[in-house]
Amino acid sequence: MTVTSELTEQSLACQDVAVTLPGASGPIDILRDVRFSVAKGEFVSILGTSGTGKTTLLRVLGGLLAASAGKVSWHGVDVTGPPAGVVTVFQDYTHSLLPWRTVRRNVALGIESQCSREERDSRVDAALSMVGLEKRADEYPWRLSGGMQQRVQIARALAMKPQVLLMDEPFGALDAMTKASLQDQMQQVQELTGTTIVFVTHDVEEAVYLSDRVLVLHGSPANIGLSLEIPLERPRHQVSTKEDLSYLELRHRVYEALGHGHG
Amino acid sequence: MTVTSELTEQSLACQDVAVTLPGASGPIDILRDVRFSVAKGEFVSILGTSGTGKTTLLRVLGGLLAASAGKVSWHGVDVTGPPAGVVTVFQDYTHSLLPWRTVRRNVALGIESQCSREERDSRVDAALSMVGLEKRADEYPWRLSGGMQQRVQIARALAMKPQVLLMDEPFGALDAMTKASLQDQMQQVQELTGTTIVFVTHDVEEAVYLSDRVLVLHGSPANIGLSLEIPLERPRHQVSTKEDLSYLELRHRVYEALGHGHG
Amino acid sequence: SCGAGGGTGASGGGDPRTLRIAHNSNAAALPVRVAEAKGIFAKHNLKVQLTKVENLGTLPGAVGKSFDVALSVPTTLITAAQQGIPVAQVAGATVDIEQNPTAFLIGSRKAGVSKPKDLEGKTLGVLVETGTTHVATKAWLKHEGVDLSAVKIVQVDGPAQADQLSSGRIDAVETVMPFATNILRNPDAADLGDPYLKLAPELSAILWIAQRDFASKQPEVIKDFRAALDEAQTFIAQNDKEARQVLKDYTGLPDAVIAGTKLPTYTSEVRSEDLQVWLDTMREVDNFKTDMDLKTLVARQN
Amino acid sequence: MAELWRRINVVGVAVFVLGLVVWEVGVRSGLLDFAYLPQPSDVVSGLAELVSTGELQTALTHTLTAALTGWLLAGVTGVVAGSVLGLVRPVWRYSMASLEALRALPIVAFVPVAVLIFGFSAQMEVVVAWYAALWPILLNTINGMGTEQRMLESGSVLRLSKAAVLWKIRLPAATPMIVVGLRLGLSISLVLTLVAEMTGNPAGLGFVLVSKAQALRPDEMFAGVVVIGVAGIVLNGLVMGLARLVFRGQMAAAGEAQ
Amino acid sequence: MKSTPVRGLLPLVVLLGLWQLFGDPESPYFPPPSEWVSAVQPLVDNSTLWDAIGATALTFLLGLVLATVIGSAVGTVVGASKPVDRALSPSLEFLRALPAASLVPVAALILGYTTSMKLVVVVLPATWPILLACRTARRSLSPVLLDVPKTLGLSRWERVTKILTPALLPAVLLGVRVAAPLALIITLLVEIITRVDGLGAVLGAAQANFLSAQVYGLLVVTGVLGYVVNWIVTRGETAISGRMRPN
Ligand SMILES: Nc1ncnc2c1ncn2[C@@H]1O[C@H](COP(=O)(O)OP(=O)(O)OP(=O)(O)O)[C@@H](O)[C@H]1O
Ligand SMILES: Nc1ncnc2c1ncn2[C@@H]1O[C@H](COP(=O)(O)OP(=O)(O)OP(=O)(O)O)[C@@H](O)[C@H]1O
Ligand SMILES: [Mg+2]
Ligand SMILES: [Mg+2]
Repeated sequence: MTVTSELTEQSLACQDVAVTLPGASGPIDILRDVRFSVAKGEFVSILGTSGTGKTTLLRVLGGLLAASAGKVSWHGVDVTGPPAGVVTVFQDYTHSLLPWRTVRRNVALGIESQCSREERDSRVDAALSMVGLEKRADEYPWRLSGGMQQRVQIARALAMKPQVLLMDEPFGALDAMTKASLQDQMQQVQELTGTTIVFVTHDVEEAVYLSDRVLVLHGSPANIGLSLEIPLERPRHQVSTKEDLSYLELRHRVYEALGHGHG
Repeated sequence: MTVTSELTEQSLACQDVAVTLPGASGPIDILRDVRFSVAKGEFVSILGTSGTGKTTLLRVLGGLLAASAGKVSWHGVDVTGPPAGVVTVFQDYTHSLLPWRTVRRNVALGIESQCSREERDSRVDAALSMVGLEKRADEYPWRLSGGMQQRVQIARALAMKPQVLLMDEPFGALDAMTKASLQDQMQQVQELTGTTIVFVTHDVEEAVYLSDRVLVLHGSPANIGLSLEIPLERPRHQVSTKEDLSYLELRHRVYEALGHGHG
Repeated sequence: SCGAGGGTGASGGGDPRTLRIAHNSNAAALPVRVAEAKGIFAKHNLKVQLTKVENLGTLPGAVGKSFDVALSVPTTLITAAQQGIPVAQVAGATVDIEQNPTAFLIGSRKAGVSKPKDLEGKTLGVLVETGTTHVATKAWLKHEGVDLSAVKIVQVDGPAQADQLSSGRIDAVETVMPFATNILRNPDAADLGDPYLKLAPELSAILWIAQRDFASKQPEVIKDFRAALDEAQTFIAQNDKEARQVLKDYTGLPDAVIAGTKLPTYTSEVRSEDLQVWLDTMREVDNFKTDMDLKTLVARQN
Repeated sequence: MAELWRRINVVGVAVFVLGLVVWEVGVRSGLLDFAYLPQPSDVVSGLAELVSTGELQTALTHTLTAALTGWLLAGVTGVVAGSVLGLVRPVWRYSMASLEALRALPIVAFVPVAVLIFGFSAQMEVVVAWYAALWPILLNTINGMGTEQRMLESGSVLRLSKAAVLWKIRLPAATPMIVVGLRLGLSISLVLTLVAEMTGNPAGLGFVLVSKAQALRPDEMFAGVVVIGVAGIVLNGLVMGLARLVFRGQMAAAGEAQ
Repeated sequence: MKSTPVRGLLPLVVLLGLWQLFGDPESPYFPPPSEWVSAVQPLVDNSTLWDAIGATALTFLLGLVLATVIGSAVGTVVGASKPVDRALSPSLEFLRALPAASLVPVAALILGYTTSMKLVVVVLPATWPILLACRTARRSLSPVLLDVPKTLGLSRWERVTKILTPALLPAVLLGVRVAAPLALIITLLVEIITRVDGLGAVLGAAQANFLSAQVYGLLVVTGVLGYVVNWIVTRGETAISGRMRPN
């Protein structure tokens, strides 16, 4: 494993970010003083109760929303718009696919003008088979189930071969089995390509299982309450890792940080 | 507990239901020979991998989609359209809230013409506080996070005080803590009102924890592969029930039925 | 929009002996059609291109541009000239005489209109509100002591007039040939008279116009044009059947109508005195204030 | 074969024919007794006559050429200008009100002016058809440019260039709206070409209508009217068919697939 | 769509200014704007203009309202049901292409020279933009949104007032914006043809009398009329859509 050596190189720096958004009765402070950094090739998960501001934070990191204060930089470059090599997978999958394009062409959207036809086709096919949708490639997205649409969006991001992936509850609509298989795919991709991943999820086990570090957002306005290193050995396995005692211990600590007695 | 005595009265009968939907390369058989019944006041969960047809089945049960073959009846009456007293909570929460209505008015939608102003207000307030959104009542739904929108939809269904609730991954976008609290709210509601609930979820633990029976949809076209009684004592508790050995055993059997080695 | 004179002033550049002539399907244009069909123009060393345009109102602005000679009516000629459009009469077309009227005021007996005075409180359908027939009718009604403001005026296209009158949508109608024939076939219809003839015992109401410049610079051409019309007129008088065939060809009217139509009385003569009658009438009924020198409205006659 | 039957709108044609039958019965029974309003069977014989003289073919070709030319020009200018106005706020701010004012001007009143400028020509008709068809296309395009925010974010996240966002997201998303504009523009340009022919350039079907009316041949006049209506059906069918073919995904997503 | 700022009239004002500067005041066809004012003045003095505006505005507004009601109702039905759409579309397309001018005599035969005759002729073409916009919007409504009223047991009426109307309103308003000038144009056309009353009658008379300056003046009046209606509609649109969606 080369993770440790790569951890030294900083990928993301998020400095004192604050976000205020309009609300029914005046502006609401959503985030305040959010400060953390992510190393190159690191897998960081963000947890937090519903409505704390995880999506908002991810939008700021992805350059889709300007912070009201503070700044974000990727690889030393300040974020003003979506930076090159950083791809976001949205929580709201129904609106993020183009309904007039078939699944295949939705996945090709980000790469079709950058590479040759053959390369495009092979990357699209690879991405689709990674998410298990190779058979539905010529369908329109509105004919797919929720979980399938979510997977199309993941395939679209993977086909881009991004340096950085920002994923907002990407497996939220998936059953345990499909989820497990995608989790392992993600691990593999990261191992092969050294992609930096920031991952929002509600599933504590998933967060601990996948991450190098888990961040918990809390409070209102929210900031980072817990930043927990996950020093579990890689590669990890669905069965053995989850039976590991230190896994159980880490999981417990995250649950506690979330204010949840049970673990 | 009166559950056992009520179980004798049949609420839903689903007889040999088949559904065929159009696809890119001709019609696709989604469901075939789906056959089961639900007793009055029973809590039934439906599990299945992404894209098997859970949403489709729920739409048929809710009278929103006509089956290509077979029939569905509620309390002995055949379903031709959405039956009175049966309310569906949709998986696609972004599209199911009216963007031009505030949260409060979205929740009031189903009851505003049926009851007095005071009753409506008190029911709306009760439902909103049940899902923890009383403070955001005057917000428009597109200003809420995904999980919040999902909860607005749940509040809307609860405010209706339906005889039957059909819920399609209602807690999919919620964090563990909010989810646990809502699970317990559901239990309580059901205990108080005897609501019949059919619940689609991807979370096996949730299914076992909440249900009287778990159904697993599988295959293509899909039908019911497993129908498992969950004879755990009620009321159930997040900690003690989940430590119960028979709970663990039942959970294991469901995982197996889903084709998933790990439990 | 760009400035004036966007059109191509062809009459200046083109061959003056090639005349682009515009007219509508009125029988008044028959001599021109006959002259073309029977080679009379050719005999007078004129080449012609004939175009049928139903909306005569657009023509004063078009002479000198799209056309050289066009059919028009005195009221149009006078108003156009008064608004600074340089047009002049180059020939006469028809003249109404007592034995051969071409304009009609027709009442519906059912609606109780059998004399002009009955029109008060009634609806009168007219061809063109600003047209010759209506100006004449107004003068007539005024002389009969009719309160003009008590008559409701609506425009009704000639072909629809018969139905509108018999269905009671209008109570009286001003019209011309050939529509009058159809209308008068209804026993309820009361022919109240020819409005033109109420202005003068003999009056010309249709004429040929050209651009004033053209009229003054090409007296020879105009002379030949008139001579051709005269010859055509003689031909029509002598060859009724052939003439009616030409009429059918350019109007497309059904045979029965062609056979039943009484042809108007033709004249190629420029009747300045008639223009004076029209001008006086317009000043009387139309608040037409300006006095104008009628000599500028007619081409030099020799 | 079955495919062909599915494509031909049997029910639609039946309803249309039913309308004609009601008209025929109305006239025959004396319920509608007007010399000006013939019955469909007379219209058919009038039509036969128009066809046999070749008048119809020439006139129809003339009118359709003018109307379609104007419409195509309006389509191009409308979509381009609509995209610019929809996307570039300053341009919109400093010109939209002028366009709104121009839009309200009654084009019919401009026919005499158009005749002055362009003469009695097909050019004049094209200008009138263009002007009339421009507005629905322009407005629908501007409106269609208000794309769903999340789709645009997808585009920027995938680092599509501005041009690619326009070409791959905004325009396709606006397609159903633009097609509505084009359909409206098509019939409007047809109608106004006819008006231009009725009051201005004496040519084409519009002139056939007036001259047949003046010639006291309502049967032939209504034959012309029916031909125009049918041309409307056919042209619209072609536009929709073409749109379904070229913009398959967009039309399917908008529920417009056959 | 935000309501259009008035500064957008700038290009038009500049154009008219240039016309005023470089136009030939003697031109019988293209008199400069100052001439228009003096040509329309007499109509204002004897109040012909106000009566005419009143008559035209009445037909135009009533026509637009009727077209909106009919267009959105039929558009919604046709958008909801493919069989109905297929059954009606050829007949609708037929009607759509008919030239208003040739309908006037027929409408007058049946209804006489009345405001209702004008209305019939105006409503027919003004309906299409609203109908088509509404149809398209209805077609692309999310099926989930349509399931909501069903599962909540809303009555048909509630479904129309609480779901369909607000959801389709933006499309209807767009349709109205396209239809408004059409309705105005057709109103004027009918008035020019029949000279019953209204601005069209005055305009037609001015045109027949070659009073170009007055014609332009009257065109400006109609332009203002159309602009005002459009302004009102866009204001409504802004108010509604501003509440419904971000940005
Ligand atoms: N467009 C918006 N306008 C105003 N407020 C917003 C907007 N989007 C989100 N918010 C508010 O910001 C807060 C955080 O929202 P966010 O979507 O980031 O939460 P989240 O942590 O992703 O929640 P979830 O787990 O439910 O997705 C919420 O209170 C929400 O109401
Ligand atoms: N509108 C539609 N038209 C055609 N096919 C559809 C449509 N909706 C769903 N399907 C197909 O039906 C199948 C079942 O879809 P369904 O949404 O019922 O799955 P699901 O079990 O709910 O999946 P998920 O867990 O991902 O939500 C899928 O193969 C999907 O592609
Ligand atoms: Mg979120
Ligand atoms: Mg589903």
